[in-house]
Amino acid sequence: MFRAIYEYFKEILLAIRGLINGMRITGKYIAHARKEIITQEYPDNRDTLQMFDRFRGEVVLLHNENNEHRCTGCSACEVACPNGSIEIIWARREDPETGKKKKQIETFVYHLSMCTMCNLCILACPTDAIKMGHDFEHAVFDRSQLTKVLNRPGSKLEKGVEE
Amino acid sequence: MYDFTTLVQSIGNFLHGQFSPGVATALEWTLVILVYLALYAILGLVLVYVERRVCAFFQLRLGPNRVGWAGTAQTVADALKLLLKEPVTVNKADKLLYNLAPFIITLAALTVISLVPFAKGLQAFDINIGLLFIVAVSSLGVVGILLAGWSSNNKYALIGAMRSGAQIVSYELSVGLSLLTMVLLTGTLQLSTIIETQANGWWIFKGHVPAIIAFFLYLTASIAEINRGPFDLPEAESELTAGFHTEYSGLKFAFFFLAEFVNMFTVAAIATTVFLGGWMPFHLGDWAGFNAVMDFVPPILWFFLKVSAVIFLMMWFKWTFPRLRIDQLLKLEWKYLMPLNLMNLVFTAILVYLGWHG
Amino acid sequence: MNNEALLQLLTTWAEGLETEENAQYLNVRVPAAQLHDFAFRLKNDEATSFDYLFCLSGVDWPEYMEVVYHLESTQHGHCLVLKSRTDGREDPRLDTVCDIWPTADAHEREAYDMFGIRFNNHPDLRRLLLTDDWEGYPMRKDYKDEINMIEL
Amino acid sequence: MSDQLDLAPATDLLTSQEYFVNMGPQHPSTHGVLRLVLTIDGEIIRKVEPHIGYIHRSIEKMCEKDTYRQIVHLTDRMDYLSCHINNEAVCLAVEQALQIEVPERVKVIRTIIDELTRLASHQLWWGVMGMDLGAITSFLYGFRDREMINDIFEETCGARLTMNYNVPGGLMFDIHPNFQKRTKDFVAHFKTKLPEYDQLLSDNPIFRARTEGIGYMSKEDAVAYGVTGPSGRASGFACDVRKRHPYGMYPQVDFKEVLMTDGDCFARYKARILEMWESLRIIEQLIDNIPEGDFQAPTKQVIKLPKGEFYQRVETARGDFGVYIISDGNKSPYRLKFRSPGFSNLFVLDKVARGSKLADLVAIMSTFDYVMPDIDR
Repeated sequence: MFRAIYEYFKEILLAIRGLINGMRITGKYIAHARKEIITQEYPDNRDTLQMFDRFRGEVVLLHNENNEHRCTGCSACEVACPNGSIEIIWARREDPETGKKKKQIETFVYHLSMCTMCNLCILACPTDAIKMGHDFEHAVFDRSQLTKVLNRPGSKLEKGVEE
Repeated sequence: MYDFTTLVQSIGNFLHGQFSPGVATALEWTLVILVYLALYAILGLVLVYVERRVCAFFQLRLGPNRVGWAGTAQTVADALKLLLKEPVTVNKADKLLYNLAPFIITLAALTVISLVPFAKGLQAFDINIGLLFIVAVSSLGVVGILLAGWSSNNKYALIGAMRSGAQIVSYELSVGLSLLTMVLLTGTLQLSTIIETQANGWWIFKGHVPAIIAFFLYLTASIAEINRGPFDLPEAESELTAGFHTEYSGLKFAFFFLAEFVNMFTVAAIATTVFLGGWMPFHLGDWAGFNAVMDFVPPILWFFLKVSAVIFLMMWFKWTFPRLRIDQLLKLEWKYLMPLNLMNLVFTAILVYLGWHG
Repeated sequence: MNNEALLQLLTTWAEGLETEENAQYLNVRVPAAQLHDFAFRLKNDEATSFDYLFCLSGVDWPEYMEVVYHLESTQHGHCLVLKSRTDGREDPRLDTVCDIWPTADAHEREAYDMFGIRFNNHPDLRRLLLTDDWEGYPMRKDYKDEINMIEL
Repeated sequence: MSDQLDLAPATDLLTSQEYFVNMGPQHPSTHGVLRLVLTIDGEIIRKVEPHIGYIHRSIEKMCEKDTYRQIVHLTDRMDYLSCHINNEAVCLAVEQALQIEVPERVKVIRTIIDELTRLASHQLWWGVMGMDLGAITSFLYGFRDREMINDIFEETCGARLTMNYNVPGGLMFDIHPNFQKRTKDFVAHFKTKLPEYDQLLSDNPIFRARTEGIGYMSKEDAVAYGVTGPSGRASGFACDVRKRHPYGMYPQVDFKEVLMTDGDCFARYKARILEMWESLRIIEQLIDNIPEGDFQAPTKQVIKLPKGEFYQRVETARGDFGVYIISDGNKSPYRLKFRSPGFSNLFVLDKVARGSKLADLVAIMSTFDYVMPDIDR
C-alpha cells in the first residue's frame, strides 16, 4: 500500500524531472536565440553568398577574353550524359587561316531541365572546355528558357586545342 | 493606484446624460461589444505573431521578419490573405452546422474574455459567480469543435472532434477542481474580489504549497482544455492533417485559428487573476521603496506582463514536448491530475480550517 | 557450412539440380515443380535453415522467365542463390514462397507487376507499383510504351 | 486468431463499425507519397495496407539502357539520404566484377563519407521523428547538425544531397583540403550535441510513453520479413552488413554492432542514437589516417562487365541494400535489381501496427524510417 503510494509519487516526480530536462534544452537555446540562429536570410545575403568551388549548379562552356572556347565538338560529353541533356551540333567548316576543313561546333545545346548535375560530362571532356557553374537560381517562367545555347555568338575555337 | 472606475463611470454618466436610459444602455452595450471585438482581433493577431516569433527562437530560426517592423505586420498580411481566400465548402457537408461551428467557438472565446479584469474597474462583466461562469462558458467551445468535426464530412475531422470531446469533458474536471482549491482560499467567486484579496500578496506566494500545485494543475488542465500542444490531439497535424478544421478555409479557418489564440490568452488571464494577483503589483514584504517603484508601474501593464509570462510558459511547453496519445491523455487526467487535485483540495481545506492562509 | 558441403547436401534433396560455376554465391537451380518443397526444406532443415530471404528478383530471358531468390541463414551465416525457371514467357507460373518467407509476399507482387510472373497460391497477387488497370509488364524486354518512352 | 478481418455490420448504435481511412499519399507524416489504407475501429488499427508506386521512376529499367558509369548517379535518387552508400554499392559491384583493387585511400575516404552519410540520415530521422510525435523543435535541431555534414559534402563532392561522388574504380575527385578539418570540427561539435538529443527526447516521459512498448516486432518477424538496418537490429536481428559481409575499411575499424532486444519503437529509436555514436567512433579512427595515394584505380573509359551475375550488399542508413547485376558482357547490364531495405521494412507495417492506436502508427512509421523513393525505386 505505502509502497504503491511511494511509487506513484516517484513516478510523478521522475516525469516532472524529465520534462524539465527537455525544457532546459529549449530554454538554453531561446536564452541565446540571437547568437545561435542557423537559418540564413537567403535573398538578402545574395551578395555575400559564396558557393563552394566544386558546387554543381549548371554546365557552362568557358570562354576567354577573345571570345574563344576550347570545345572541339568531339561529343564526348554528349555520349557521357545519362539524360541526353547535351546536344552538340557541329559542322566541317573551312578554317580561314589554313584553308583546311575543320570540325567546329555550331551550337552547344544544353537542356537544363533534363540535367541531373552528375558531373559525368565534365569528366568526359578531353579539352576541359566545360565546367560546372555556381549559379543555382534556375527558376524561369517558361520551360523553353531552360534550353540554353552555351557557345556565345561569334565565338571560335581557341588556338592550340587539339582536335 | 490607477483606477479606471472613474473613467468608465464618466463615460456612463455622459451617455446617460445625453440620451434616454434605454438608448444609453444600448449605446453602452454597443461600445463594449465594439471594444471587445477589437480586443479579440488584436489579441489574436498579436498572439499569432508572438507565437511564431517565440517558436522560431526556440527552433533557432528568425521567424517572420519582413513585413512591417520586425515582421509585426506579418499576421495582418496573413489575415488579409485569409479574408481574400475562396471559402471552400465541402459538397456533402451539413451546411448549417458547418457554417455555425466557427461562430460558436468564437462566441465561447469572446464570452470568457468579457469577464477578465484588465485593471481596477476595467472589466465588462463583473458577476459574483465569475469563476463558475468561466468554467461553464469555456467548455462551450467543444460544441463548436464537435460540430465542425461532425459536419465537415471528413474522417480526420471526425476523429479529431471525438478526441476533443473526450478530452475536454475530462479536463473540465481538473480545471474546475484546481480553481475550486483557490476558491477555498479566496472565499469568493467574483473575480474583482479575488484580486482584492491579493493586495497583500499573490495567492501563489501566500497560498503555500497547495496553491503552487494548484497553479500547475490548472495550467496543465487548461492547456489540455484549449487543445494546445502538447495536448493538441484534436488537430494533431502528423496524424489527422489538421483534425477538426481540416475542411475549413479562408475566413472560417481564421475564426478557429483566432479562437485558439484568444483561448490561450483567456487561460493565462485567469491564471493571472486567480494565482498571480491579477493587476496587483509585485510587493516584497516591508521594502517600502521597492514597493513604491512597483506601484508606479500601471496595473494594466502588470496584468499584461503576468499574462505574457504565463503565455510564454505555455509556448515553452508546446515547443518542447511531444504530443500525447489519446488514451495517455485520459490516463493523465484520471490517474494523476484528478487524484492530485482532490488531495490538494483536502490539504487546502485543512489549511483554511487552521486559518494559515493569508 | 561451406559451399561444397552445402552443395553435396542439396543434391540429395532434389532431382535435376543445376549449379553454376565461378559465381560469387553458391548457385542452385531447381525445376519449377520442386521449388516450393525445396524452399520449404531449405528454411526448415536444421543443417541449412535459410531463414532470411534478402532478395527476390524476376529476370526476363528470351525463352523463359526466371526468379532468383537470395537466401541467407542468420544462424549459420551461409548464403545461397536459388533459381527457378518458368515454362515459356506467355503464361509464366511458379509456386509462391510467401508462406515460407513472409517478405516474399511483397517481392512476388513486385515481380508479378513488373514481369507478369504469376505465383500460384499467392494470397493477394495484385499490381503493387502500377495502377490496377495497367496493361503489360514494363520490365519485360519486349515491353513498348509508345506514349511515355524516351529513347536515348 | 486468424488475420482475416471480421467486418460485422453495425446493427445498433452501441456496436462499433470499422471504417477505412486513407493516410496519404499527401499526408504530413508519411514523408513522401506513401498511401496507407487503414481499417480503423475507433482509434484502433485493424489493418494496414500500404499502396506504393506514387514515385516509381523505373530506375531498374533505366539502368538496362545506361552504362555502368551512368548508373551510379541514378542510385542517388533512390534512398537520397544514403546516396553515397548506394553509389558505393554499384561501384563495389562493378569493381568486384572487373576485379579491380581500389587504392587504400579510396576505401578510407569512402568509409568516412559513408559514416557521415549515415549520421546525416539519422539526424534527419531524429528531427522528423520528434516532429511526427509533435515535438516540432527537434526538427530544426536535427537539421542544424546535418547542415555541417551537408557543407562537408558540398565542399568535397560538389552537391549536398545527390552527391554522385563515387565512380567505378574510385572517387570522382580527391577530397577537398578542408575535408579533414571540417570533419573533425563536426565530430567535436556533434559530440556535444548528441547528448542534447537524449535530453530533449529520450528522457522525456511523454516521448517514452509514446514509444515504449509500442509497435513490438519480434526477432522472428524481423528475420522473416527481412527487416534490416537499425529497425531490425532493435529486435535483435544481427543483420549489419558491415559486420557480416564486410566491405571497404570496415574490417579494420573497431565498432560495435548495436543490438537491442526490446523490438519496440523506443528500441528502434535508441538503436539509431547508439549507431550515431558508433559512426562518430569510426570517423574518429579514420579521419587522421587517410593514406596517401591515388583517388582512382585505372579503369577503361567504357566499362564492360564480364558475363555473369554479381551481387553486392552494403549497409545503408536503412539497412541491407543490395545491387544484383546480371551482365551479358555488354556495356550496360542485362538486368539490374536493387534490393532496397525500405521495401522489405514497409511490408512488416501491417504485422507491427495491428491493434495499436492511430497515433502509434505515426510513431511506428517514423521509427522504421521510410524514405519513399527508396521503396518505389
